[in-house]
Amino acid sequence: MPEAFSQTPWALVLILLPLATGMISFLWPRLAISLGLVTAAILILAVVGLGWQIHSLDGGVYHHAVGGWGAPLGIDLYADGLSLLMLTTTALVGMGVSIYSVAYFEHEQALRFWPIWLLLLAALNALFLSADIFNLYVTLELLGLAAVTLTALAGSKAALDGAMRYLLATLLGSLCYLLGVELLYHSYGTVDIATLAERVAATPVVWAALGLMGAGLILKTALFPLHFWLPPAHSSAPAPVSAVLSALVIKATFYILLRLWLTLFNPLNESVATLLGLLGAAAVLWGSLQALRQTRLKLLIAYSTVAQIGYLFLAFPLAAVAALSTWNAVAYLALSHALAKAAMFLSAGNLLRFGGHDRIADLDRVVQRLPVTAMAFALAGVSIMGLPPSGGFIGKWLLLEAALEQNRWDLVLVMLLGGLLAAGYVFKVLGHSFTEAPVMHEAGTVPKAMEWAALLLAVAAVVLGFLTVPVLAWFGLGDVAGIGGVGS
Amino acid sequence: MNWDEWIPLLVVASSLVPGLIIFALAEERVRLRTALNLLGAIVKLGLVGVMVWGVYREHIYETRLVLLPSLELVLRAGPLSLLFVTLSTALWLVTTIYAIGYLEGAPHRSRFFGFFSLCVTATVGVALSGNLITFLLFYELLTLSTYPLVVHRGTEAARRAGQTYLIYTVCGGALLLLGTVWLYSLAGTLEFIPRGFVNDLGPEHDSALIMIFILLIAGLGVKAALFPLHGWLPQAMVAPAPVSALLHAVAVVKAGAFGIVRVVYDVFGIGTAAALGVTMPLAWLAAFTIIYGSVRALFQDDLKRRLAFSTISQVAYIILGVAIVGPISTIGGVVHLVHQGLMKITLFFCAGNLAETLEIHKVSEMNGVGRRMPWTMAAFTIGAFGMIGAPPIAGFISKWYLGVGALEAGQSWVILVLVGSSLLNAMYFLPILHRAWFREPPDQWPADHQFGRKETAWALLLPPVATAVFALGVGLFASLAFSPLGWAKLIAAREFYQP
Amino acid sequence: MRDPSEQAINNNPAQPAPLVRVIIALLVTGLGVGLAYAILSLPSNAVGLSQAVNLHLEQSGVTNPVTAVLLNFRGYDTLLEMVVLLLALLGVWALGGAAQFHEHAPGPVLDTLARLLAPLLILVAAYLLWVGAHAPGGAFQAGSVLGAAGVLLLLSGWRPRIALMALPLRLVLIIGPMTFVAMALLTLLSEGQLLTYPVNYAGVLILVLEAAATLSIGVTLAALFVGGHPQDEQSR
Amino acid sequence: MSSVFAYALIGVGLFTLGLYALIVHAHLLRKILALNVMGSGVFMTLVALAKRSGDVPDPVPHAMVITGIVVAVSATALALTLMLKLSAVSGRATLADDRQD
Repeated sequence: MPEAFSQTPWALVLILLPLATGMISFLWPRLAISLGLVTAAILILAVVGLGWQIHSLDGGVYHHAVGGWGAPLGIDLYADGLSLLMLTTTALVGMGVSIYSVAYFEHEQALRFWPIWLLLLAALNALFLSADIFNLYVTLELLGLAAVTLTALAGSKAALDGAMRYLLATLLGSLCYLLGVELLYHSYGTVDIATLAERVAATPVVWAALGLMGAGLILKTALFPLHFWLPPAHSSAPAPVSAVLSALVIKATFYILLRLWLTLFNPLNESVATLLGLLGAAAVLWGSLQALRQTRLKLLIAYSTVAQIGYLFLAFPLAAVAALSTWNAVAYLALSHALAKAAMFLSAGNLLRFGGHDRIADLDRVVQRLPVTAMAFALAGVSIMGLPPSGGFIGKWLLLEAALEQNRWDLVLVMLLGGLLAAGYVFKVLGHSFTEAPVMHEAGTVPKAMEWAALLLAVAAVVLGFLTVPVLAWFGLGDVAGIGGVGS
Repeated sequence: MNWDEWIPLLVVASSLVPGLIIFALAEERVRLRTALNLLGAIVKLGLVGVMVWGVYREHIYETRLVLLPSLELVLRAGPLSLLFVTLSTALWLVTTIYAIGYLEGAPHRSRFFGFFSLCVTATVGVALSGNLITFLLFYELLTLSTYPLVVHRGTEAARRAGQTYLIYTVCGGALLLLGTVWLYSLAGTLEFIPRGFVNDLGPEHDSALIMIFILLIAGLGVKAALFPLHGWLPQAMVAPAPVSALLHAVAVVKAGAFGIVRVVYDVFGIGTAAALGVTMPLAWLAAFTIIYGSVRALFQDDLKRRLAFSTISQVAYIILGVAIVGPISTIGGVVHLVHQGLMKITLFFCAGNLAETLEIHKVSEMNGVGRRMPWTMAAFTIGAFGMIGAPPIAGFISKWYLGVGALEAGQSWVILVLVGSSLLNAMYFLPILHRAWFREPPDQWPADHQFGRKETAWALLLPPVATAVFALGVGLFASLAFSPLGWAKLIAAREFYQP
Repeated sequence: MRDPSEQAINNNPAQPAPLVRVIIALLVTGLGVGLAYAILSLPSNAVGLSQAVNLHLEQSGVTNPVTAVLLNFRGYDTLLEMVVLLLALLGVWALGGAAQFHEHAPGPVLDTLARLLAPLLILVAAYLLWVGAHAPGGAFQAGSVLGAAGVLLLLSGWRPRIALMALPLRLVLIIGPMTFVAMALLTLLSEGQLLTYPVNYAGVLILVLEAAATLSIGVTLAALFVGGHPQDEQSR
Repeated sequence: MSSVFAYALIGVGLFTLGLYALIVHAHLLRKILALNVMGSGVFMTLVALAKRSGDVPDPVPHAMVITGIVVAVSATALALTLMLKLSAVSGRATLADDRQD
């Protein structure tokens, strides 16, 4: 059995399985739900397998030349610690969301949801495994269309409007990215990241490419001030979709940005890092303040995402000196934010199903009427606030450490303020969930699966805080920071 | 396997596990819930007893779990930690009994007792922390687990109080976090050791160290209700009486004070702290808080608010004793950690009894209540006299050692503070006692719940009487080896005289 | 204190004020100039990957380099892109169809034209598919012509039978991407690598893939043209 | 050779024109068209520069463009349907103005 286990090309399973099941569940809708759950489960297994293979390989890098041609003529698949981090996040959140969706989507909507959801998973995995910037473009589009469609699935006016903004933003982002890709291709005759990494130099074309790709990806990642499309879209989508959008989809473009940064653009110039850090800081403060202002739960959570994205960008100016602790911090922040934010959106969905509204002010004693959901939201909140014990705390601690090592007091201040504001908006919700609402609503029933899926993810985000050493070893980001991302 | 490595963890788990189970229990499973609570408390007490005996024989109990590649989660039982652990464990048992009686038939008890247990877990964790990050971890856990208790009643007022409580404590937590990370990036370790771990940092770091000290003390001062960070405490009075007892005597305020003791002794080391010149300002701040709290207490008619301000002033004694650099004052401060707890919890229990039985909330309503509830008021009287510092009750011991210590350290001004505060204590406690015993009772109480021939329910009556007897006992038998005083002497000896 | 995004261009139904438009125009022009400069700084001749392609062309199974790249060297891109097309249709259907598709009674001209052109177009599509192996042409060109034929028929009022609407239609829609995935699995099992065709069979396999792709592309395009899900259409 | 760059620059021109239109026009149809214009610009530059490899143009960009076109078609189809649906629900073919609700 271990023999077979180690021989299975898990990386390809990660891509082909959801593709196939997605199409099959479109062909025979009756199979959709069971296929979805099975796929989600196997994906977790596949990630474990891939991780195991990566660790057993020397250099800790997985390669697969599609078509057997190899770069630059063909397309290479590639996986290292960073890819593994994102794949693991996808698998975990994917599992939680799948369980939740079984109960959430009813007949007609379920038929539409499952194929697209499975294809979206395939798109994410393909994206995290690609080592080819044009192939990345295709996966980006795949991801974008799937995400937009799922957003519009709610069918409400707000949802359609949000989806439209999202679509325009994501298409614009992709076009900018594609133009950058073609500039790189035409100056270096390859779209393979590793090959580019050897040839790239600070020429005007590369600068233009950096600008275009950077701008496009930042727009898709919704980094302040290009976040305008995110709150409407993430707040109006169906709960599980909001969870996926905030937890995974925007992380995907961040991953590409990070990957390109580590391999191609990092050597170019420090000032870019400073700029990214600046935007990140602005995002943290602005997003948190906006979240604090909101009266609708889902909008509050969406703005919190805008803020949390900012933390990830604080890493860029810090990585130059304290690479290891910074990238570990990013790993932890990304993973725990994904879990916690997904849990938050799912519990928001439960509250919406329960009270028929998401006005924070009249949550109406959900603490005792919907305890599991309230607990899920609270635990997720702990991680989002970065309070111990939680994954969020570890990430924040590592980032603070990196910032203090190089006396970046400005960033330290931003992180602390961000934490305080986060506490502000999380406890704004929790406080109101203890009190009675002025107007009573009769309560809808929330399926158990929905409540427990949310709690599962939230608990995972908290437990992460105790598993630092194994988790960091599993991702082995030390090497990533060391060898600048691509194992060459 | 070696039990010594597991006992500290078990002590923490002995309240954590019951707490988690209780969350899952249905509201009506009263018996099982009560059994779990008491079982946990008794097991914890037993384990603590074992550790007390061991540590007295210089035995080390230590649990280490890896938290970060370079940082460990350390639970260690030293003399100082045990003093606090013993206090909170014993008082948890008493408070649990009291809460069971107090919340008879009240809604959402599963939630209440669940967080109640988490709260004690956090406190014990704070007490046993072997390094600053472990301390930070449990300190924040304490914040999180007390919040639901403060807002437990779910009224708008409760929500507001909870909000205030959080604004203070979360900000405090942030300062503490900043100080901790900063210290870590300077010293490369956070391990608590007698006489501190920052001594060998060069003088070029002094300014940074002073900043860190301020950050840490500010962060802890919030929970210790040190002026001007005390604002949340009087507001938190909306919480049920057992919670107030918990906040004031067992957990929150104590955790803050204990933290300050830790920082001064085992992070900086009393010598380094004095050399940095940070102890004097701290002493002044403490002294001011003592007077300020007492003065504010004078003008409160609401009984619980008066007690709250009294707490603010009394806890500052602990900090004062630490900040006057000297072994004897240290003894006074440390021992007051226990004495204040015993006396203050007694007073809060009694206040709770008055509210529950006769729905008396104001001092002005207490005329002649001593005749209706003699046992309760007897306990109250002992507590009050203890607070004033009348011998032979516990409070006297603390104040005596503080005074002598101050003289020994050449800080005679402290005497004035002590005398002044004692006078003020008398001024806000004696009128209550006079009303209770010597005024005519009104022909009609605000309300009068009958409990057979008893003045009130057993579960409500026993705890205050017990704690009052304790408060008397630790005063009378202060000279015994295992008395809080004896223990405090042990601590001071290890802090000052060991090579 | 409002989020600037709420005033952001995208949200603003009215056109921005003239001044704003001028500023935007200037910024955009600046961007254009920058890009132009960057492009002009490129060397005036570069081989790119053309040599590499020519080098491996005979192993690719086809002689048309573009087809070779699309179906062999970068076949993986094409696989994913077939899925993109399918996803678009899933999206359109998930939206529950657009405002319904207006019927015009087809005039005699359109009617005859459709009758004449549709078979021709299908023939052309077949030719393009076949010729793609060694000359410009291939699955996408063929697919789009096929799609055009479908559109023409739909315009002239032709409707496939309801029975064909459910499973058969879905089957045709996914046959392209599905064949690709199947091919990927087969090659993985036989060659141990994704989409590595054995040299002797490469030509045939590519033709199979292209045929399937053409069918799916054509039908998908026609279906996209219709908008909503056919069954919704019929039920109206 | 210069004709290559002429075409490439026209592509850039289309890209920027499209960007401008995307920003200033409120009507969704115009926005979608603007995106298509941008796309054409990108594709044009891509193929134009491919001609630099001599008389036989570099086939890889052509393949990329075909892929790109298919993606563009799909995206446009989805966008148009979304627009129709939105205007059917909200009664206008522009994005809602947050300041009103």
